[in-house]
Amino acid sequence: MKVSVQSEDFDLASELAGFGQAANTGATVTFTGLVRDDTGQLDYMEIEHYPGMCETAIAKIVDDAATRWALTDFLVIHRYGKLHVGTQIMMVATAARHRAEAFEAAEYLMDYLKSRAPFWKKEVSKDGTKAEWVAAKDTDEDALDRW
Amino acid sequence: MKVSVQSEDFDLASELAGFGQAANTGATVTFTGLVRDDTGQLDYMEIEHYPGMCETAIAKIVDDAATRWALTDFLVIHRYGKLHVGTQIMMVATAARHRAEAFEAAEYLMDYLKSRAPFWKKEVSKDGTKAEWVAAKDTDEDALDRW
Amino acid sequence: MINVVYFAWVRERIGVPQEDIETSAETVMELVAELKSREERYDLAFSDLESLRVALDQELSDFDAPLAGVREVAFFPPMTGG
Amino acid sequence: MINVVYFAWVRERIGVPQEDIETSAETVMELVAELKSREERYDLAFSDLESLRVALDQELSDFDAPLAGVREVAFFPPMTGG
Repeated sequence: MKVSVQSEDFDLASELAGFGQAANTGATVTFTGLVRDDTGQLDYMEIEHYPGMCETAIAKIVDDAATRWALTDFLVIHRYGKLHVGTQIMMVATAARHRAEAFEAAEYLMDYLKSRAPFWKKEVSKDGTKAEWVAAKDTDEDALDRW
Repeated sequence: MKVSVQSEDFDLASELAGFGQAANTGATVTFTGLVRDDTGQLDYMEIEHYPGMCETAIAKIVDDAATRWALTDFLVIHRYGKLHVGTQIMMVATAARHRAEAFEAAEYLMDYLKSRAPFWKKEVSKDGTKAEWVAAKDTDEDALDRW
Repeated sequence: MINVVYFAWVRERIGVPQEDIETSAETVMELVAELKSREERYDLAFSDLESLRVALDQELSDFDAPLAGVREVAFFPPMTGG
Repeated sequence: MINVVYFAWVRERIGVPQEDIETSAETVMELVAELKSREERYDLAFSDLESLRVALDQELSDFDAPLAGVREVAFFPPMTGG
């Protein structure tokens, strides 16, 4: 039952040590988001965040998910700061009795973290000529409608 | 790109070392299935499997998923034999460019492994009086219709 | 000669994990009928075909499928992996 | 006196991450109008309210919301977490 907003990297293995150990846990799902580079031009991503609001916004999202799917455990870590290609941006983990619950809760967390947690991504290119804020996608906003 | 049918336990962390490292990977999803005990009566689960057919059936399922979602990496491990409460039964991991692809592919793998990979579960109670084959659920068969 | 293998409760009801069967059955259904007529344990195992699945040479098939060229027939309940 | 904070390109356009504003605005919209009338950089930052979000005391709100009792107003583009 952990939520963390941090600049440091995290280790999936250590984070999952002891995760979802209750006897009524039948399924755990993890999601890890990484800095992706499709073009070979990206140097790093700068993630800005709203300290304080991040924590309360994520706590609310997590509470909603835990109630809706009777999670036996959950974990959310989101980083901020300068993140190079291939590094981890964030992770969520969910534990539940059945697979559908664990999957749905993880997707719900991701959909809401994407559009309702105060983080903003800026992409900086290798030659330093481009530094652009990533625009929110309509599809990300639409994704919330399914819940 | 690994598929393994084995009796030994596995370590999520070691299995994921080096997983999804391609620069165009933006999302990885893992699912772990565990022996669950809701009533406190379960001693262990015995998983029977069809050697040979397991491997070919899983290879086909994985091929279908990798094509359908352009996965940048995947992993399937399924155990057989005597598995006590709380132990890991199986895991899948998927890596893709976007989160929706990684989630969908992992759920697809799970739905098909559930109903199309030749494994059978028997639950043995603590007092030894009950040993029952787990019945396939209609909902598991129905789950395939969404794909 | 065909190798017939059984899994889960089908194996338990028939009492052996596999056996070589001398048969002239042309389809899975004919093989099932032949086995059922042999002994009660087969009749019991094959009493409800709806709850059975069949694989021919390790690939899922159905009861109408021909047996020509098939070396291994497997009978088992619906799978419960994952 | 109200603390106004800015994030992402809103912060860049306005040029400061936060500032204390002396205002008698009763709603977010009135505060926005007041800021826009002050200097061009505000006018630029608030030119398209459709592409802006507002939080009052660290909770998402909307432009019609009253400012009574609010200590911190934040303006930022749609979030891109995850």
